[in-house]
Amino acid sequence: MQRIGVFVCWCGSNIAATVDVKAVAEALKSEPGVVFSTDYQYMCSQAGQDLIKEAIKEHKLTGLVICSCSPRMHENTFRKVAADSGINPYMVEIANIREQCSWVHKDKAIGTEKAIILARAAVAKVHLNTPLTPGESEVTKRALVIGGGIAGIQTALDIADAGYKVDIVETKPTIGGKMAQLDKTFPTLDCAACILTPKMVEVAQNENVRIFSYSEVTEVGGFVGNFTVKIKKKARYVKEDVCTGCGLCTEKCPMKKVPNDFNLGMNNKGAIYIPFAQAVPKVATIDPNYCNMLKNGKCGLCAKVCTAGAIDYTQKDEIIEEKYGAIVAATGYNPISLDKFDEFAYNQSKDVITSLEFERLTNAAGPTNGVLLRPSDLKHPKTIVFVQCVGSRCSADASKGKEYCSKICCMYTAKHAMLTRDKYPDTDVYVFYIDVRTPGKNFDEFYRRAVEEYGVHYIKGMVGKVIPEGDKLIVQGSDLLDNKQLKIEADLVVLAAAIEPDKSARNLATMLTASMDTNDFFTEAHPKLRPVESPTAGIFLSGTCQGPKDIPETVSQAGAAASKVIGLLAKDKLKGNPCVAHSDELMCNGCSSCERVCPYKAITYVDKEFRMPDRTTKVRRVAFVNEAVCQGCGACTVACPSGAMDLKGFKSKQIMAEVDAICK
Amino acid sequence: MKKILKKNLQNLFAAISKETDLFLPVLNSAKNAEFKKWTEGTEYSEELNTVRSAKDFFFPQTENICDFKTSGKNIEIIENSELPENFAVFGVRACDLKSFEVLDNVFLSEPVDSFYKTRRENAVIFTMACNRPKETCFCHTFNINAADPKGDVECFEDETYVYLNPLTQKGKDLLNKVTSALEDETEEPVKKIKAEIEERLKNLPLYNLSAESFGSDKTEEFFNRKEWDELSEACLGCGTCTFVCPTCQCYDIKDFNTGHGVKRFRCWDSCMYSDFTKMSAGQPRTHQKERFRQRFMHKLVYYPTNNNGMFSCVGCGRCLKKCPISMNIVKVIKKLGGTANG
Amino acid sequence: MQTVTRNQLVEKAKELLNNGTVTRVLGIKKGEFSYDLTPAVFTSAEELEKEFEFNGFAAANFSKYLVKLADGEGKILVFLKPCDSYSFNQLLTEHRFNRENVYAVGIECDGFADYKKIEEEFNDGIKSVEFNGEKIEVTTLYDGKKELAFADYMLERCKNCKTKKIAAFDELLTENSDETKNTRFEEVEKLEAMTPDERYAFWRNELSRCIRCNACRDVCPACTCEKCVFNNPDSGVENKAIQNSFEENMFHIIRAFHVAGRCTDCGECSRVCPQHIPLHLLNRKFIKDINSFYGEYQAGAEVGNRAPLVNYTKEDIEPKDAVGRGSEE
Amino acid sequence: MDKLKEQILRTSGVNTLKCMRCGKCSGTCPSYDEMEYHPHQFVYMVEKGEIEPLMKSKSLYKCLSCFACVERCPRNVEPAKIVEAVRLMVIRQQGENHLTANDIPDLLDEDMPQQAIVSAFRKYSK
Amino acid sequence: MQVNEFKPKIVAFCCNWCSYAGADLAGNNRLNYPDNVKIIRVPCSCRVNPMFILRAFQRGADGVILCGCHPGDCHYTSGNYYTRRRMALLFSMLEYLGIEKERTRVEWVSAAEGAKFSATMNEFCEQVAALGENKRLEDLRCKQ
Repeated sequence: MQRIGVFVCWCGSNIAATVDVKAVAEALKSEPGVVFSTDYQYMCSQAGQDLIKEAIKEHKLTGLVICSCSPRMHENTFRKVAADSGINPYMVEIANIREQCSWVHKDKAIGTEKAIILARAAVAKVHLNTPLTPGESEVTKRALVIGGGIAGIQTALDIADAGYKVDIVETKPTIGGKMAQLDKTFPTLDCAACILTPKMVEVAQNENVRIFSYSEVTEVGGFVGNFTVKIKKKARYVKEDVCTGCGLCTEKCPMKKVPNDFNLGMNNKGAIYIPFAQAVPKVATIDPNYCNMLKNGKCGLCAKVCTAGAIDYTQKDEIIEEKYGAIVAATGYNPISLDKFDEFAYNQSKDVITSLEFERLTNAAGPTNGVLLRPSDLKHPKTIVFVQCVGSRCSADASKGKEYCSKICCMYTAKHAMLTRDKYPDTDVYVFYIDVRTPGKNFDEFYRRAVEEYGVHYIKGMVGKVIPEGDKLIVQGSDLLDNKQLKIEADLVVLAAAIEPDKSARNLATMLTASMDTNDFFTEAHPKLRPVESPTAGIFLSGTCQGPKDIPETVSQAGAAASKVIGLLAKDKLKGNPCVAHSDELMCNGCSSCERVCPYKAITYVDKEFRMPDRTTKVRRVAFVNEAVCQGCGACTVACPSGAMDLKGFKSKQIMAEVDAICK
Repeated sequence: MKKILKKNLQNLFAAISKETDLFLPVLNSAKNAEFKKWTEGTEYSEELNTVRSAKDFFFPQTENICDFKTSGKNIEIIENSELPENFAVFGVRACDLKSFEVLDNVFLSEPVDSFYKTRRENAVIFTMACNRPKETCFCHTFNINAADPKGDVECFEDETYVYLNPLTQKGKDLLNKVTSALEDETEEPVKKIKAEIEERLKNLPLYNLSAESFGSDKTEEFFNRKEWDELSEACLGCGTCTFVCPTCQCYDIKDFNTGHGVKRFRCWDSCMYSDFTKMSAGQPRTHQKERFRQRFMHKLVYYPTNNNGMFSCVGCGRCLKKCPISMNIVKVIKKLGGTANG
Repeated sequence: MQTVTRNQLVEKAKELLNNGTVTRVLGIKKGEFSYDLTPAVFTSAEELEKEFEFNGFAAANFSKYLVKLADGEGKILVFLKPCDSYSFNQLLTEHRFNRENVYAVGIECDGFADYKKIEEEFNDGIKSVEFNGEKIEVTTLYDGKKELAFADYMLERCKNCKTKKIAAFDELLTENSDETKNTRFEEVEKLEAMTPDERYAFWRNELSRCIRCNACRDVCPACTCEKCVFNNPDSGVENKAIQNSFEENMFHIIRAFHVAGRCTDCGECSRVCPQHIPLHLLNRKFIKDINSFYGEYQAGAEVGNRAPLVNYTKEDIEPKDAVGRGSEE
Repeated sequence: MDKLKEQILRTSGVNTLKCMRCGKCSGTCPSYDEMEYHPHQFVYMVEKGEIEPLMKSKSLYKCLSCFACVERCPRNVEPAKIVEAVRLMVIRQQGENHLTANDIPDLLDEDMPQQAIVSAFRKYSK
Repeated sequence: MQVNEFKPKIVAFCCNWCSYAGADLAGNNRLNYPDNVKIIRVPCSCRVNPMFILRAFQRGADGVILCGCHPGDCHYTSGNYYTRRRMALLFSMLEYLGIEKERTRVEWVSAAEGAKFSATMNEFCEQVAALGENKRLEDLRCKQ
């Protein structure tokens, strides 16, 4: 039997004006188990807290009921009081007689009566309370960033700067991501390489950062503070630590017909290649699908020319296992496939290109060395049509494209149009738009400049179809403001294709047990208040894997994710919430219902040997709750048909006792 | 011997009801018979077995023992005062009547169960001979004669009449109060009915079933028989057999917290349940086989051992119809009792 | 009348015993009468020959026994009727037995007879029941022979048979069929069409007969809990007997809720209820609601399916729109 | 007025509110120049309830029902079904058949497949 | 008005993160609702077992309302989605058994919706009061 003390707070007149606090204290004295009951003006004040402490000592209390304001206000205060006096903090219950009683009722008799009932319910619950101790777990002081684009790089740098070890895993042979492929960046038009490559170098040289390029995450286990991750380092057939990045091999490679994916296939490279001049790590990689040596053992030229002796045709994939305290997903985006948009003739004409391809065409390091030439005949295009919202903002039942706005297209299209007019003033540039969306610092000004200063023709309407005719492209579209159908003879058509999360994200989300929305963007723990955290503890989100973003947004989110990671790694131990689910193994059926509803994948199943009532032993499949992962929602407790699963601090019996007391 | 035209039975029921509460078998919406209190228009059912036996009248499924009323830190004890005054039950079959005897041995021996005793004393039992015994009937195995049902008032029926023969003082007293509804009759028609019934009983498929090999002090002979494994293997551990059985008498005493006190009640328990007689150290019978064996050993060996050889089965056949897996005492008797069993 | 014959099953069982595929056979043993059949385990050809029975009353669902029996030595042979096969899959989904230890032979089903209905037909003892094609020949004790049409005396669940498709098997003894019927919700619809008062009266009448014998629970292949909440003094709802209408309602609501989304509608609960309470009408209400709220779902159709109550979509119906929807349709 | 709109929405099964005014339907329409009201206008005017001008317009018979607008609409609005619905509403009125049997001989032309005439007759008449 | 004399007992299960906070906000803003509404705090609406709801009726409640975060806003991401399914089915079943559907309700109340909390409670109380005492799911043993 508990020895319960009841403490009724006046909260000045906040409670006392509508609740007869003395009557409440008096009434509670006759409740079974209550050995002390009193009232005081401000229970949360130092004097009030001392009063509680003294009563605990004097009456040897084992449980406390505080009738006061909302537990959301002072539950922690009173728990601390209990802990200071040697009572487990979870032996405290609050009866909310302010927000949910005195403040909503006017009649004192009514308020008093309700306060007594609320206090009784709290007493009934305390009777069944048991001391709870939060579980503790160690934190591995190392973070993993998955994805080496600008988001991943920035996150890694910020974490590393705070003094924590961090690893980047990038599937491509180099870090840099999409930003490395861009020419200029809006709205300031700095060159992407000029601002990105120093960061790439910085991250490579930071002693706290390790970069696993040409690598993939294959397995993730564990939980917040204690993840175990397997990383597959794919064989690049070049010793990373030996290669000097001189590039001689890439020049000598006789196989010249490998589509250069860095330039989106618009030109070719060798079977051994370095993606671009500022690649990090700057080492060569052999593409096993094209290398003659690897395919049929003939050639070996690169090994011969390599003075450093870095070529190793026998290299195998390597699995690295590492422990991490936190994981950041920064898997980025890709333009969608345009296969379903035949009307734009993307697959029919080389001169219909995506905006990302346009970036490469205007980039000095691109296939045309920065001279704008159209892919089919390498002539200067004289008329260029840009089409916005290709595959964005489609309704779900249109069954092609994405429902969301890709967010960055309006701005980069304005940038492309403006730069084209700047460099090639004799070019006519048309932009078909549905809406021009330019929220952002200096964004609309930028767009207006494209129109006003550079004479880009913005047409409100959409292109219906593109018809290749000779060396021209007939762009048929509507001009809604003029109520006309236009037919523009263009030399080049640039499609602002929608962007979508990288395909690897889906698989990764499963491994991380992080949730995704229907578009395969990672979901946040809270859309407003926890936008860089995944609902799964210890998993953080950086960049476009969470939703379409431009570079400044990506960088700021990357920093935010890093600060969350730092906050986690700064802790030596993680204290859990002790109000977690607990399964009574003897009653557990092993049916997996709880596992299925757990939003945190905190429940796993183990085969365990049990001594049965008939003295035999039996191996049974039973649920095991990882208390470090469980957040205590209680979904499992209702899913469990046998009632084996219960929630500490909110046990079924406790809640029913409250129900009983309230309904009495 | 009295008689009444069947079509006038309602008059008799009305007359009895004036004197005392009257219960009789009535068909419910599921076309099963159950004992119900007679009120105007309640039709008597000739159905042989009610789903629940007539033991309910003396040993109901739940029964309040006492209340503990709490207010603040005080507790007040309130005795149960719900026991029925006088009442009459019409249409009890011979087997069920015999079951009262089985229960009496338990509840009326020291320490006497006062609730049971009061109920027994307050009841007048009208039995009814079984004109059309069913294939599941094996009362004969336990020397019960469905043609001679006994009770306070013994009744017989033919196409047109119900004949009533009071046997005890209670029975005579009650019949005397309702004579206006009845006519006098000789023994003759009843003799004819009895002879017919006896002939019918002989032709029942289980007529020759014998429990002779069981009985007092046979524990060692039967307890370790390997057939128990096979007999019990399909048992689901539900309580159907025990709840429809007229002789099962086990109960549990439980407390129900009402929020302002405790209601202490007893309710039927079943030896088939895994938590039957559970104690702090666990259950004595941990396996369904042991629980299954307990039930039949009790009916056929333990009870006779303690009660001068009387079996605690009356052959009513309810368990034969109701067991979800159709395991029953007849199968047990046949399996363990050897080939001589019918 | 079953197309599958006893002899076919016995032959198949003997074959699988002899070639070592299985060590035990889960089947049905003869009783005193044609209808009192008891599930049993057979281990030899002799036993099978002597005691194995399969007739129009052999309705028991075998799947639940596997929870207990699939632990033994060697594989056990189970004959799965369509109904049993769904329970079989559902139990596998819930990891209740080891599939490796079971050899399942699918058998087609033509429905089973309801002894209670046959018995109701005569105020008489029944000496024997013979199944003969579409006919049932009943020999009564006092009134001689009667002939009944099998179709009129089927179990409710067979009359409204949801499907004849066998969802799980290692081997099929007979053809698998895709035949389905959609009449099983008619009774539920009738109830939904009533006024709340009528429904309340209906259920009071039905549930007040309950004697809490637990037969429905203990026969139910979805009720395989290590410890039922109603037996667990710590659950807060434990009780051994029903004391009043509340407890009648509570037991059946909680039981139906616990099996909601997991119930395959095998109909065993109603078949074994000694008081003939139409318990399937509770389970079917849940099934009907689940189908109409969340899309057609048949528990046990496939192993590993996510039951509707441990699943959700963001667009699910709101409770206020769901309640009473059945009666408005 | 509202009744007309309601009827059109019902017969066409189109939700005009889904339109985001991109104009792709009109951008893609092969009969654009023949039409007084263009596909996007059909959607917008029905949305606004301006049905009568549409009913009077010859545009109804200029639509080829090629369904390019339906195919390419990113919002799955299906403008051609709106055109169809307005046309149906017109020809279902007494005496409003756009093509009568008497008109057919004049239309006969060696180059025109007879099927086209039959289908036009079906489409433009009750 | 005899009917208005009846004060139904209402149990409100509120999730800690949204609805309980919403109730607090109603208090902060002094938005009245009947005193016969008593709140039980649960971490998430998905903690509420149908057994608790039946228990409340057994113990004398005349109405039970369950409040949680709006779908999509669950603190635990998906708890209230499960609640929604469970309660849709449970309440539908209660209705099927002839128990007045007006006695049960699920309402999504965010931490910002103090006004909605108060309005909902007022309306629910009125609705239950109109039905009168809970007779169909009562347990007479628990009544004084």
